[in-house]
This record gives sequence, structure tokens and C-alpha cells, in this order.
Amino acid sequence: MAWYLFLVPLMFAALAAAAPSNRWRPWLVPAGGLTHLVLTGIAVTGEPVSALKGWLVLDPVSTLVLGFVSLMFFLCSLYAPAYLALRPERSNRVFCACLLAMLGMMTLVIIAHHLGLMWVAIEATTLATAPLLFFNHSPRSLEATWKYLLIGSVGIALALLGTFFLAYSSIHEGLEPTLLLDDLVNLAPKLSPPWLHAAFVLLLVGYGTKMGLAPMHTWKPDAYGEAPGLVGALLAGGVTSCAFLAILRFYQICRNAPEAAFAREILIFIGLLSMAVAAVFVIRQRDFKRMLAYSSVEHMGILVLGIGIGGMATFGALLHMITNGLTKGVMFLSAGNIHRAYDSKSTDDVRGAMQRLPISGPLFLAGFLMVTGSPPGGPFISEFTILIGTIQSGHYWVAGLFLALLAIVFIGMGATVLRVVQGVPTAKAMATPYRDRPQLVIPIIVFFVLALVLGIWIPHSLHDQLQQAATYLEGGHS
Amino acid sequence: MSQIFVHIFILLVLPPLLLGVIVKTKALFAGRNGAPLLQPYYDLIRLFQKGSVFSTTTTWVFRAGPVVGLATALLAGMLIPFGRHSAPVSFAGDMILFAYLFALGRFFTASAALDTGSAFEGMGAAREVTFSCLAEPALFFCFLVLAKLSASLSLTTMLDGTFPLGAGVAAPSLVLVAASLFIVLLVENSRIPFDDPNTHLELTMIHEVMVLDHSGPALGMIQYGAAMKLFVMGAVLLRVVAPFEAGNVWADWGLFIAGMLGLAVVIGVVESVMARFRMVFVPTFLVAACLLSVFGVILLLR
Amino acid sequence: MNEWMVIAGIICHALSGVPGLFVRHDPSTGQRLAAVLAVAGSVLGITGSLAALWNPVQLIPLMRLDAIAAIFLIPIFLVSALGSIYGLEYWAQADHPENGRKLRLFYGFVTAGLAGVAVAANSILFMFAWEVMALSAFFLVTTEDDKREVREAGLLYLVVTHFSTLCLFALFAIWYVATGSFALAALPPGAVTPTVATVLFVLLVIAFGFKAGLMPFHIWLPSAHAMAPSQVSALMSGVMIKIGIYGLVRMVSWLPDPPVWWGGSLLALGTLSGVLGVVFALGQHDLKRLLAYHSIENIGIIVMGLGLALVGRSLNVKAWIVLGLAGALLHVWNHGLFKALLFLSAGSVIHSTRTRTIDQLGGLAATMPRTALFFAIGAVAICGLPPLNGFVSELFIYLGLFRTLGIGTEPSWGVAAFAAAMLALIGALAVACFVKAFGAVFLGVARSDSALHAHESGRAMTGPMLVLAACCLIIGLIPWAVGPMLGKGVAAWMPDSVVGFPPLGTLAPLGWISVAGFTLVGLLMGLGAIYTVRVSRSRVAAAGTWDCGYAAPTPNMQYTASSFAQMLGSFFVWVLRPQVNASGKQAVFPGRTHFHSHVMDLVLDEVLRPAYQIVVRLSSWLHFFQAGNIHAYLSYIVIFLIVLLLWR
Amino acid sequence: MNNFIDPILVLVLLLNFVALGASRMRTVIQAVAVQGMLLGVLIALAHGSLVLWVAMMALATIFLKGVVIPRMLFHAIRDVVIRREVEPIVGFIASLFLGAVGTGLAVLFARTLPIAHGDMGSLIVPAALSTVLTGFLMLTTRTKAITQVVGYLILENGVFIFGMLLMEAIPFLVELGVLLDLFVAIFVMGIIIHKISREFSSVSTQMLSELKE
Repeated sequence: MAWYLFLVPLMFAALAAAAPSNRWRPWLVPAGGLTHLVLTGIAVTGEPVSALKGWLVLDPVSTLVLGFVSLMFFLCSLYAPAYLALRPERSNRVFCACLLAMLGMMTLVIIAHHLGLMWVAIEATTLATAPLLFFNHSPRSLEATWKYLLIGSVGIALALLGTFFLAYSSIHEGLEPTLLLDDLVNLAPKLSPPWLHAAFVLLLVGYGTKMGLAPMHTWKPDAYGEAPGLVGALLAGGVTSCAFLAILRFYQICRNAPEAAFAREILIFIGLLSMAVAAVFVIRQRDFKRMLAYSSVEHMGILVLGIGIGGMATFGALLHMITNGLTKGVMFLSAGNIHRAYDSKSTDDVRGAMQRLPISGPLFLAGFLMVTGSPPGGPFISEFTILIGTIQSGHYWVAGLFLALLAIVFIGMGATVLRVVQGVPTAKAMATPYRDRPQLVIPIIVFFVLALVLGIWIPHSLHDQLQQAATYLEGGHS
Repeated sequence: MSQIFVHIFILLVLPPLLLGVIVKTKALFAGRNGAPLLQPYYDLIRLFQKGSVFSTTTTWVFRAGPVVGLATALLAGMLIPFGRHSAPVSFAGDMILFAYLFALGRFFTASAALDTGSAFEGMGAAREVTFSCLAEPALFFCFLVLAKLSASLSLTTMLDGTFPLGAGVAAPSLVLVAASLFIVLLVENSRIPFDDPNTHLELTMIHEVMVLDHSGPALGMIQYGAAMKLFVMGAVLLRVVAPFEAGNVWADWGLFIAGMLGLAVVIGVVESVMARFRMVFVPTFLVAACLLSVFGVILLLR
Repeated sequence: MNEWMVIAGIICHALSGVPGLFVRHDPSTGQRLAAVLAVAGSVLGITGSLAALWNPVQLIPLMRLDAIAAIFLIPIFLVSALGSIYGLEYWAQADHPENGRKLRLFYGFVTAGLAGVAVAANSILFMFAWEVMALSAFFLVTTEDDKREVREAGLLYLVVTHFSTLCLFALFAIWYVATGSFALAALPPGAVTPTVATVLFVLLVIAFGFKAGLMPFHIWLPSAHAMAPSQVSALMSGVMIKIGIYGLVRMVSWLPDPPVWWGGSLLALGTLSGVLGVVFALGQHDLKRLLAYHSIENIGIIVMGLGLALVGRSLNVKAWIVLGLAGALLHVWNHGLFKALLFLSAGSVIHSTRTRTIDQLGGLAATMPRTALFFAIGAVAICGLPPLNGFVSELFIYLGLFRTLGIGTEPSWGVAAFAAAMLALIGALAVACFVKAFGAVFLGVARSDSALHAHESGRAMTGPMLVLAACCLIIGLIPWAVGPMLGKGVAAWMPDSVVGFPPLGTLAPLGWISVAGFTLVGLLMGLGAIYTVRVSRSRVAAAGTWDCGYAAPTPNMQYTASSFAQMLGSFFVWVLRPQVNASGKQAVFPGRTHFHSHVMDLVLDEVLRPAYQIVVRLSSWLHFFQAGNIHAYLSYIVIFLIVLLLWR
Repeated sequence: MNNFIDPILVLVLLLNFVALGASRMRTVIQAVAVQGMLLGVLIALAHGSLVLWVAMMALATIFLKGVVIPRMLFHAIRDVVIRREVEPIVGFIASLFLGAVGTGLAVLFARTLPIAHGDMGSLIVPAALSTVLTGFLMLTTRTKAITQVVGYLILENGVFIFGMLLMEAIPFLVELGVLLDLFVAIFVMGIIIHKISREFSSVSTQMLSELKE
């Protein structure tokens, strides 16, 4: 089963690479997405998945992430054909192939329990994404791709060093050397502290780069700004979640070791730092796609903050990974539509989106309100849970800073978003051919509905899954 | 019951006489023998028989002004004890109704003035409402003192001259209150030194300039109402400075009337010996009145 | 039973705007449907609430419908329904095809949200309803988002309301940590440490203060009220800001054993808000901004009452609790009634003259007599003058404040007595301000063509005003009818000590008020009759206004609103700080000259905007770190790595 | 054979300085190529016995790091008909000095990380760390895209050196995966560089600072 999960998408990728017709090739993407979703469904509901003598395992956390990423990808893939139909001028062979390859690699990251293998998969994801960013072939997209690639690879290289350190920390204590997660978690108390310490820092910086935590986030605004909305959504919802999962793995090891306190401290620090950086850069932000990138930085910060706090906040963070991802889906896709309609993404030219795009415009606004934690919406529940956890654990100042930063980000984003959606569109904008079509808005609506529903009512099964994942992370074996 | 009728009778009949007495006093000071004491009555009767002129710009508001002014003064008169005799209408919080009735009258007389669309009357209205903004707190501080001293929330008991806390505690505050009330009385009834009821320079007037356009019965009602206001507020002041009583019911009435006429004389004297202040000083004096009564309160709260 | 009526009412309102979205062919059908639904919902809701006053219902864990909730629900339903009727003419779909549907949709949502907040007994549900209300209100404010100043007002409102939402996050998070549940109910004594209790108190004052527009949290209120369509302003000012008061009243009552300074600080805030609110109102040239600042003033009066009640609770003096809270609750009703009335009549003026600038109006009493009458009634009521409703609630608060002197056997907390004098000051200033507004808008001679050619509004607009005016008169004349309802509210406020509450009737002269009121009405009618008879019997002549011998008077020579308020303004120049721009004195033969004065908002324009500018400048300096240079980016990684390695 | 390891590591370190100090692109690339080959040799040495998979591993490393990748880089600069100088932001002397400082720091920091007994080559950790730092130095102080790729390679080499310590821990499969990834990464970077040179008629990344706040 584990094999199918990541091999099938790769198969589809090969198919897409081989497919001759530019017109029907895009339909392979939703096909692949659907198949993967079905497989995931089987894997999640069926008997526990494990293969390759414990290298590929589906534990509670990975079950959660896998389900989410698969859903995320499927919804985005529904959007892909219509989007590519808007860009007939350019070949989508590489684009489709890379999309599907990316899915396969993300799956591998999620189910890998061997840290080395996980590293390989993550690096592969990076490489698979690069061509997607370059889709527009404009100088700016070129620059974005270059930065993404170089900064990403450097970060990942550090992560590799960290992985090695981790392995060595066990050798050094004369233990059987291993990179298998479960063994390491059990050995954790015995691992040599200095090595573990260094390893954790390297891994945090490395995978933090991939996840886009400040100050390693610098590639993010460029990448998200230049990539098609579809890719942006996948990066912000899918890839970052994988990187987050990677960080979770190492946190799992550290929290059994004497380094736990240090790890928590660092995570809280980076979380608040990311939120602060986002706050600084969303103020007076002219480019609404870059604004989304900074919002993503902010929410990555919230995720690690929640993990650092622990307790109820861990549950909140896991939930926030999902709710934030879904909301980002709404925002990136609708932003993409607005970009197409005005062919500009600067608030100097874009205004009156609610009139120009009767569906995408309001959805963009709604997404903004949701992502900033206005009830009733998914992110509200998760952020509120994290806040409660923070206060429960006595981090009063952290809670205060958390709320203050949320407020600042709201002001910054609010100004930009309102400038986009309100007012009267320019004649030039009305003239462009783009119109809201069903295939282009239905995925967004689905994202929106899902995010909203999670805010009002969390399905029992999902709740259980989250609960198990949280307890699994907190060390209790479930 | 009969007392109530006496009260109403006095309230209706006596007010113009006060004006007469004031005018007479001033005349005597000036060495003239002046108009007859009952002159105000003749004026009122004459006005009520005259016809009226209405500006083309005016509406119902213009006609409502005098009516409301008189009605509120009448009702306010029912809340005040005359001498030792308790007021016909008295309940907890009637002093607030008392103050707010005059505010209602002010609202409509000022509106009526604005209704004419004349710059001068607008000026008068503006001054009227402006000064009362300072007079009102002063009045309420006085009420606070009286309420504290008499441990009651009704004018009748406030003014019945009995102070549970003892005269020693009461006296200093009462002096301050009396002074404050006197200033308020002069301002609210547009007397010298704050305003001159029979000046003829519109620019310097407060109350009179508001009623430039009223004529005939309307003007009569306004003057009657003004007189009544003076009388009623005078009655309050009288009880604060001289809470005497003479045992016998009718003697008390006599005492009260005598007191009122005495007050009128005092006002007359003040008007004769003092010159009219410049407009800009009026607020200063009102603030002073406020401070006096504030001290009155503080003395009690310490 | 009655809870289901309320729920049905809420649903009706929530759906009221929906049919209009689908009826496209005939513009009037959709709005009629909306109005019908709204009225139906309100009838249901009001009946349910009235019933609930006598038998409250508790549907833990979600909904609580007790006396306090009912008292706040009634004006919500009433004003909302009247507003939607008013909208039929004021914002007819035919005239506003582009935003009429949006307006009605969110109008329904706001009403539903408000009612939802009032009945929520669970913090999550509370926040849902709260945000539905807040966000829909945002869309109402930005109904005309093609105007720049409207967009600015909208952004300001959105930011401020989100601030209060975030404060609610903190509040309810701490609440959850303290109680271990999302259920909203009174905290048992000793459930939280004094420190936590204080934090909760401060948080809820800020959160609900923002919504209620209490100084200094009022910054969003004037522009939002001015920019919104008038029936929306009526709804926002009449009931939406009261939901902030609701939160304050409700949650404060749930915090165990409050120290005296809580009530004291509320009393102080209320006084501040009351005085400054009316002072700033004096400085306004925009009719709706003026009314908005009066909302701030009245919120202040309400909070004064609440503060008194809280002090009474700390010192355990039942009379103060009863008078203060009854006054506050009744003033919530009264302000809902007369402020809605004032906004609706102001809307009627704007509808026919297309301007909000007071100094361009004038003489409308001749052309719009009904509107003028209703505005006058509203003005008299809001100044707290007898015989209307405003007087009653203010009287309660006065009595309570006077009693803090220690009348009879009660303890004395004399500091509060000064608030009574301040309340008198507020009343006098309010009279001045409304004489100015009423005079400049409706009396005298028209100052512009638009005002000259004004016309009276139709039934759909005057009808709701008539209802509101009637309510003002009824409450003012027969307060003993509402007394028992307020008693229920007071009892619900302190469930722990229901026993031994002196009924309102024994503390406040309800009967006498109505005697005095009827006497006054009688006197007015009598004298009026005499006067009219006298006039009709005698010679009547019409002439121009006596202008003291001036040759050629023009409408511009009338006293304008600004000149009317000039002297009063000069007393408060230290807080108003008006920016005057005038061409000074001229030579012997003066030519054209101009005078313009503008009053900034103390908190918003002189504190917050500069502060925000500093933040913006700071952040634009920091933008240097994202200068596009990849070498710099890579070096951040190294540096951060080294920092973390040296951390410990 | 372990006594051969330290000398080789010294060579590696020297090559770092060559890479830092060289002014011509060719020299830099050659230095990295040699370094890669040395790493291959190291693998063989590190693992005492010459089992099949170790041999394969070593050969793969030598082939990839020593031949293929350098080829690709030469190819890239051949297409790009422009001056072949390195164009540093920081002068050569300065960067050499910085490199020295970095190495020193690396040695110091390596002190804090205890090495298990019976491990070969006390130099491994310092060498690895200083190579990583050198890589960073190249990345942050050289303007040309290609030089940055070289920097990335050196960084990767540093990590690789550390890998010597745990040949057993890291399975063959993963090693291959790592190499493969490295290859693809360089490949993609090569493509991008090609595009850049076509777009901007220069491979200087100074041009690439359009996207900013």
C-alpha cells in the first residue's frame, strides 16, 4: 500500500511527461489527484500501513497530514485544467509532470519514518517545485526561481548535516547507529546532548527554510509572488505542511531528551519572530500576492509557536495546519483569478474586485477575514485553541504578544485587501477577457465551505485523529 | 387643601408685583418717584388685549415658545414650598424636575428666537443656552448640599429649615449655597449686573433680545412667565436664607409674602448700586457660583 | 415556547434579505418581502421577549433568554423592523440598484447577529454571533464603497471591531482556563484570584467599550455613523452600540465580589464620555456626526448608571443597585428610541436636501413640518427633558447619585455625588447643542437652494418616526408601566441576592412623574388654547423679521450653527482645539472673506493616527532587510544559525 | 589505513582556500572537482574493507563529483560568452582571511562536540564544519551565479565529509538518493543559469534584485 501511495502519482507524472496533447494533458492532474485521494482513503481507513521494515509507516500524525495534503492537492488539481486553458500559449508538459511528481514526493516525505529517506524526498520536492515557479518564463519568475532553488537547497543541505549529527549522537553513545524515527524516539534520553543540541538547531534552520520561518523566509514573497496562484496554494498548503511535519519529527525526538526545554524555547522564539516579521512586511504592502506570502510566514510562525507551547496548543497547531491550508487555498486561487482579470497584482491598478469578479472578489475578502481569525471560521477555532493553551501553560506575555501581532497583521492586510476589493474597477480592467467561470471558482468555493465548516463543527473522526496525533506527539503512545 | 389654593393663588397673582417693587426701589434710589407698583399688571393686561404681528419666516415653534415658557414656570411653581407651607406637589427628586422644567422652557424660547431667522435673536439664544450651561451645575451643587443637610430628596423637606446634622455643620455650607443661588437667580432672570431687562442696545442683551419679535399676547405671556420664574427661584432662595416661621398658618403666609417683597427690594438695591458687567465677565461669575457651591459640598463630605 | 418565538424571529431577520437576491425582474418585490419578513420576525421576537421577562428560559449550553436578554432584545427587534420599513422609501431598490440588495441582506444579518449575542450562553456561540454582527455592520457602513471617505470609515471600523474581537479572544480564553468550560455563567465566589478578576474586568471594559463607543474607545463611531445610510445609522446607534453595553452589564455581573474601584472607574469613564461626547458634538458641522457624538454622550450616561450599580454591589447598598441599573437599562431603551428617531428624521432631511452640512440647511420646518416635529420630539427626549422618556431614566440615575451622599441610614460614597452635577452639565450642554441643531436645520430661512426646495417625505419614512415618537411619549408619561420589567432585569442582574430587593416603585416616584407629565401636557394644551383663541380674536399682521433697522437682511446673516456654538466652544477650546482658517480683518471697505473651522477628534486624529504613522515609518525602515539581494538572504541564514548554536 | 585520512582532509581544507583565492572560474571549478574525487577516495578509506557497495559508492562519488558536475559547470560557462573572472564582492585577500577565521571557528566549535573513541581522524569534524563555512563564504561573497553553485557544492562536500563518520548508519539507498538529488539540483541550477544568461546577458546575480519591498 505504502508503495502505491507515492509511486502512483509518479506514474501519472511519467504519463504526463509522455502525453503529446497540450489540450487534454492537464486532465491527467485531477485524475492523478483523485486516484491519490482514493488510495489515501483506503490507506487511512484500512489496516495500519507499514513497509520496508519500518521505513514507511503511517502513524497518527502522518495519517492526518497525508489526508490533508491529498485533499489539498485534489482541490487544486480541479482548478488546474481551467487555469492552464487560460494559458494556451505555453506548453504545460513540464508543469503537469512536476505537479504530479511533487505530489508523489510529498507523500514520500509524509510516510517516511527513516530520516535520511525523508531528507531525500524533501529535497526532491524542492527540485520538483522549481519548474512550477518558472512557469511564466518572465525575468521576475526566473529570479524568484533562482532564489527559491538556491536558498532552499542551502537550507536543505544544513538539514542533511543535522540529520548526520543526529545519527552520530547515537553512535557517540556507543549505541546501534540508526536513522529510524521510532528507534531514535526511544533512544532519545540516551543520546549525547551536545550533538543532539547542534542537530536540532541545524534541522530547525534547514527545514525552517523550507517551511518559511523568519529569518529564513526571504525566498517566500518572491516565490509566491511570481508563481501561479495554483502553485502558491500548493506551496503554502502542502509543501510547508511537509516541512512542518519534518520539524515535528525532530521535536518528537527532542522532547524525550534533556534538550526538550531548549527546543520549546527556540520554537516559541522563532514562532513569535516569524509573526513579527510578517507584521512588519504586510504594513503598506502593495502587492497582494506578496502579502499572502507574508501571511503564510505568519501562520507558519503560529504553527511552531503552538508546538513550542505544547499541551492544548499542540492540538490547536495541528488543526491550524489544516484550517490555514484550506483558507490559503481560498486566498491564493482567488488572488490568482484577480491577477488574471486585472493582469496586475499591485493595488495601484487593482480595485473594485467585488464588482469586476462577483465571485472571486468576495471570496478573496472572505478568505482574508477567515485567515485573520475572525469567527466563524476554521482558523479562528485553531488560533483560539492555541491561545487557550498558551494561557493555560502560563505564557501570559507570549499570549499578549500573539494577540498584538495578530492585530497588526490584520491592519496591514486589511488595508491592502480592502483596496483590492472595494471601489470602482478601472475601464482597462473591465476590458480584459477574463470572467469568473465555474471551473475556476468551484474549487475555491469548496475550499471556503470546508474551512467554514471546520470553524462551526469538527467531524468526530477528524477530532479523534487530531487527538491521537497530539497525544502521539506529546509522547503518549496511541 | 385650602393651602393648595392659596399657594396657587399667590403663584398666579404675586409675581408681577415683585417687578413693580424692584422698579419702585430703583426709582427711589434714583430720586424719582417712578411708576406705580402695579404698573406690570397694567402692562400685562394691555399686552393681552393687543393684536399680534408674526414674521413671515416663523412657524409653530415661534408660537410654542411663550406657551411652553409660561407652562413650565407654572408647574415649577407647584414644586416649591412657599414659606413654611409645603409644596402642593412634592416627591423624591422633584428638585430635578424643577431644574429640568426650566431647561424645557429654555429649549423652546431659544428655538422660538431662532425661528425668526434674525441674527440678533440668534445671538440672544446662544447666550441664554451658553450661560445656563454654567448655571445648571451650580444649581445642582446647591441641591446636593441641601439634600445632604436635610437628608432628603424633596424640595419641601430640603427647605423646611430643619437640619438633622445640626445647625453648626449646616451654617457654613448654607452661606455658600445662598451666595451661589443668588448669583444664579440674577443670571437666570437676566437682572443687573449680568443683564439689563430694559436696555435698548440689542448687542448687549441676553434675554430681551430673544423676544424682539414677539408681540401682543405672546409678549405678555413671556413677561408673565419671566416674572413667575423670578418669583419661584426667589422663593427657594428665601427659604435658604430665612427659614423662619410664625406658628400661625396665615401669619406664615404673611411672613412669606413679606419676605418675597423684601427680596425684591434687595434685588432693586443691587440693581441700583451696581453697574452692568461686560458680557465676558458673566461666565466668570457663574464659575464662581459653581465653586462656592462645590465648596459647600466639600465641607460636608470631608 | 417563547424561546422558540425568539429563535423564529432571529431566523426571519437573518433570511429577510435573501429573497431579494433572486427577485431580479421587479425591484420593489424583493424589498417588500424583506420588510414583511423583518416585521414578522420582530413581532415574534418582541412577543417572545416580553413573555420571557416573566418566565425566563435557560437552554444550557447554548442559549439563555432571561430578563436582561429580553430587555436588550426588545429594542433590537423594534428598531430593526422600523428601519427596514423606512428603507423601502429611503433606499428604494429602484434608486439604488447597485447596492440595495447587499444593504438589505446584511441588514438582516446584523439584526440576527445582535439578537444572537443577546441570547448566547456559550462563549464560542457568543463570538460567532458577535462577529456576524460586526462584519455585516462593516458591509452596511461601506454600502457606498465607491466614495473614498466611506472606504476610510469602513477600514477604521473594521480595524477597531477586530481589536475588540481580539480582546474577546483573550477574555474568553482566560474565562475558559478559569472555569474549564465555554459555558457563560456567573463565576462562583473565589473561582478566580483577584488579579485574574481584574484582568478580566479590564479586558471586558476594553472589548465592550470599543463596541459601545465609550470614550476613549469611540474613535470608529462618528465616521461610521455618518457614512452609513440613515436607517443603518439608526440601527447602529440605536441598538448595535448597546450590545457593547449588554456585554458589559452581563459579564460584570458574573465576576465575583467586585472591588469598589471597578464601579468607581466605570462611573469616571461614563462621566468623561458623557461630557466630552456632548462637547465634541457642539463642534460638529455634519448633522449625522453631531448625532453620533451624542451617542457617545448617552453611552456615557448609561455607563454612569452601571458604575453606580456596581459600586452599590461592592458596598452592598441595594438602593444604588436598583436605581443605577434600572436607570441604565431604561436609558438603553430610551436612547434606542430617540436616537433612532433622530437619525431617521435626519435621514429624511438628507433624503430631500442631499446634504448633511448643517450650515447649508435651515427653514425646513416650513417645507417638512412632520419631520421637524419628530426631530423636535427626539431632541427634547435626548436632552432628558420632561415629559418625555429621557427624563425618566436620567431621574433614576440622578436619584441614585444623590443617594450616594448617604441619605438616611445608607452609607455615604460622596465622590459619586459630583457625577450628579456633571450629569446636570451634560444635560445643559445637550440642550444647547440641540437648540443649535434644531434651529439651524429646521428654523429660520433656508441657507441654500437644496434646502429651499426641500419636500416632506412619504408615509414609509414618517410612519416609523411616528411610532418611535409615540414610544418616547408613552414611556415618559406612564413610566410605572415599564417599572416592573426593569425590576425583573435588576433581579436577573444579581441572581445571588434576589431576596430583599426594594421594588423600583418605592425608590423612584413613578406615579408622580406621570402626574407631573400629564399636568404639564394639560397646562401646555390649556395655555395653547387660550393663546390661540386670544390671537384668533385679535388683529393679526404678517411682516418681515424685525432686523433692528438693518437695510437688506439676507439668509446668510442668520446665526449659523457654528456662530451659535462659538461662545460655548470657547469654554472648551482646551479640548476641542478647533483648527480655524479665516481671512483676518480687512481694510475700511472689506471685500469677500471666508471663515472655516474644523474640530479634530482628540483620540483618533491627535493620538492614534500619529502613532500609526510612526509604526509605518519604522516598518518601512525595516523593509531594507528584504532588498532583493540573495547574498544578504543567505547571510541571514548563517548568522541565525550561529546565533542559535551559541544560544546555550 | 586510517592514518591516511587526516592528510587527505588537510588537502581538502587547502582546496577550500584555493577555491576562495582563485580569481579564474576554471581554477575554482577544478579545485572543487579535485575535492570531490578526494571525497570518493575518503569513502573507500573510511570503510576499512573494500566491500562491493562501498566500492560502488566511492566510484559513484568520484564520477559524479569529480567528472560529471564539473563538466556541466564548464559547459555552462562555455555557453555564457562573458568574462571568466569570479567577480567577488569581498576581495580575494579578505575572503582568504575570512576563510581562515572560519576554519579557526570551526576547529573551536568542533571542540565542544565530543568525538567517540575509536573513531578515525580527529580532523573530520573540523574539516567538515570549515568546508561548510567556506561554502557559505562562497555563496555570500561571490556575485556570479556559477560561483554560487560552486559554493553550494563545497557546502555539500562539507556535509559529505561528516557523513564519513557514519557509513554504517546511513544505508546505501539513502547515500545514492543524496547523490542523485545533488546531481539533479546542479542540473536544474545549470538550466536556470543558462536562462539567466540569456535573459540578462550576464550571470551576475546582482541583476537579480528586482523582487524586493
